Amino acid sequence: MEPSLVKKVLEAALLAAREPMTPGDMKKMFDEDLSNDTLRKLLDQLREDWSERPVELIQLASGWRFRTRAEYLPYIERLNPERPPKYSRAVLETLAIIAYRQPVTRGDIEEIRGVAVNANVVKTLEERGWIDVVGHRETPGRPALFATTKQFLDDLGLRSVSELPPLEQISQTLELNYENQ
Amino acid sequence: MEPSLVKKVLEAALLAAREPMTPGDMKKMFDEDLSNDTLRKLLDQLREDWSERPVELIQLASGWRFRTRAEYLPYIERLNPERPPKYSRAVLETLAIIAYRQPVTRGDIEEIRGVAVNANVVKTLEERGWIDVVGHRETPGRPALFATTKQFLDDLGLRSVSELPPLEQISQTLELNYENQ
Amino acid sequence: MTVLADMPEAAAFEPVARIYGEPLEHLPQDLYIPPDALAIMLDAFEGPLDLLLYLIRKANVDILDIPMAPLTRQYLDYIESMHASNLELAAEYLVMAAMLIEIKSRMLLPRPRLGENDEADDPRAELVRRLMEYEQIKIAGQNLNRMPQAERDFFWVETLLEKSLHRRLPEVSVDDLKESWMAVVRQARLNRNHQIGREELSVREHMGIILRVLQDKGGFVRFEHLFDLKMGVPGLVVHFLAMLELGREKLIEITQSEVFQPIYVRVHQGGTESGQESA
Repeated sequence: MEPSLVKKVLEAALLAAREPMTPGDMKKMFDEDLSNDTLRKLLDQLREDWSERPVELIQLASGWRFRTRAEYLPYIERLNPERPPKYSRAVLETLAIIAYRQPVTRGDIEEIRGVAVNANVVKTLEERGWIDVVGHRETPGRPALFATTKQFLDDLGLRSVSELPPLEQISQTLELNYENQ
Repeated sequence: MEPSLVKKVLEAALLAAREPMTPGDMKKMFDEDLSNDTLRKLLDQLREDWSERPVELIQLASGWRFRTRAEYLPYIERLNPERPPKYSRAVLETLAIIAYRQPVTRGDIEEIRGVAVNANVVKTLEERGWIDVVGHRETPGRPALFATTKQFLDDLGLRSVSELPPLEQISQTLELNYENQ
Repeated sequence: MTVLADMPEAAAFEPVARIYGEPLEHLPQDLYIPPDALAIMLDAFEGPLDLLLYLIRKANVDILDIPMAPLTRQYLDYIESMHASNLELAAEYLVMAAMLIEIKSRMLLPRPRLGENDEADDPRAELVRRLMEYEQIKIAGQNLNRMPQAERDFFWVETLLEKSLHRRLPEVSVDDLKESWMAVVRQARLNRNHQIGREELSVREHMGIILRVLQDKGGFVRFEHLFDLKMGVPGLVVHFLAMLELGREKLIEITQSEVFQPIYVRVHQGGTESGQESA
């Protein structure tokens, strides 16, 4: 099969995909074996082909997918006045603790934040599909251990948790903090 | 706003749309008024831009949408394979008789199978492009003579009919089967 | 402005509170915050650690060297004022107050000497650790919020996949054909009314090829035009045999008017039906 046709098939499939596509999925579409190298090269070419267009191909935790570039959002969002929820600080901080310290129990989260965790905060994150229970800690009460999901990474355009922005060094005085900003 | 930017916004929105987009939807994205003429021109240009790509911009009853071109569906379908449809026994046997005994008339087939040949069976094979009429036998009624086509060979991965399993071998297998029974 | 850097974003943009009817646009920048203001601002804090962090950052002190006395005093003042304004006071704030007082009292006591090189434990160490960890997470949360998010900052591309555009056709393998043929033969054996003999397949195939060519050329072709040297010798022989077989089965006529004249092959014009194809 011509590489140019392979590339077109990949493009068609990626544009139509409802989920990110793994290299395994992509290979399934072809009779002949596609080496990881070849596949990677074609995907890089595709990404290049699309570099000037309003849509970009990105690699995520669970595979590859096309998404609209950020600069077009202001137009597209006018179509759907219903804005996605803005998360409260409580939700964002809880998410940050789970993302950076996972797996953690609700008790761990309360310990770091110094306040009780509202059940709605956890529910909000679970319903968004960004966190789930990955086990239980073997301590009294067997508290649930929370971790972030692949969807969380996908929705933030990340391939892995290690791509999260590194935790900032906390400056010891305000001046330092100011200079860093 | 530059027409080229308007076009890019349209492209991004159409690619991300879950539903066909109406001209009304499209206009909503822009502050300035977009005339129907301009919009139509931009959409035609977009369609043209995509004419060589594996996805096409189409106008449906309810609006515009990008759609995967039909020729890429066979590849994409392998991702979620459904059970392949099957030919009935009558179709397969008729095909086998035509393949092994070509050229044959419908009468020949009926004689060999011992049952009448349904017109749909022949139609199915003709529509598939696997058999066609190569002449007529000069007997009363001038019955059509059927033979297999080149496409039949291609679809079965054969170079010539002589690559079909030889009848002799089949007979032997049959004998063996009988003996074993 | 630096003071505000640590304030919750919402507090920085909207009037923080109204004090005696006057809108408070920004958090006060001196060390002292009117308790009324703080009480109302409390909603802007995510708990006692957040409040403490704010107080420390606002006082512009080294977080590793927290002046416990003023910090505790100020914290307790606020708790007192909140209490007085009859606000629901979260237990966490009281726990933190207790912790602050404990640290402060331990700092008043002489510290036990552990050894020449060991530094004595600073009673504030645990508080500092928690404050720094909390601040880190607080910033991380803000950073997460700034990252592009699906449906908020971008959309996934999803073009229409119209499966009905592609009708899947049954696949047939050579084995299927063989099976079917065997079924036919078995049936024929049972019926005993048909003889299935050995067939030379390639001859049969070439019979079809010749008929097809004749059909395309209007039923009349010169003998040599039916042969393609590319077939190779075995192919040519089979082709010739196929032609003879077609003649034998009266499907074609092979004619030559005279010796050395061109030989013509034509579709058999049976006498059965009168010339319906006389074009």
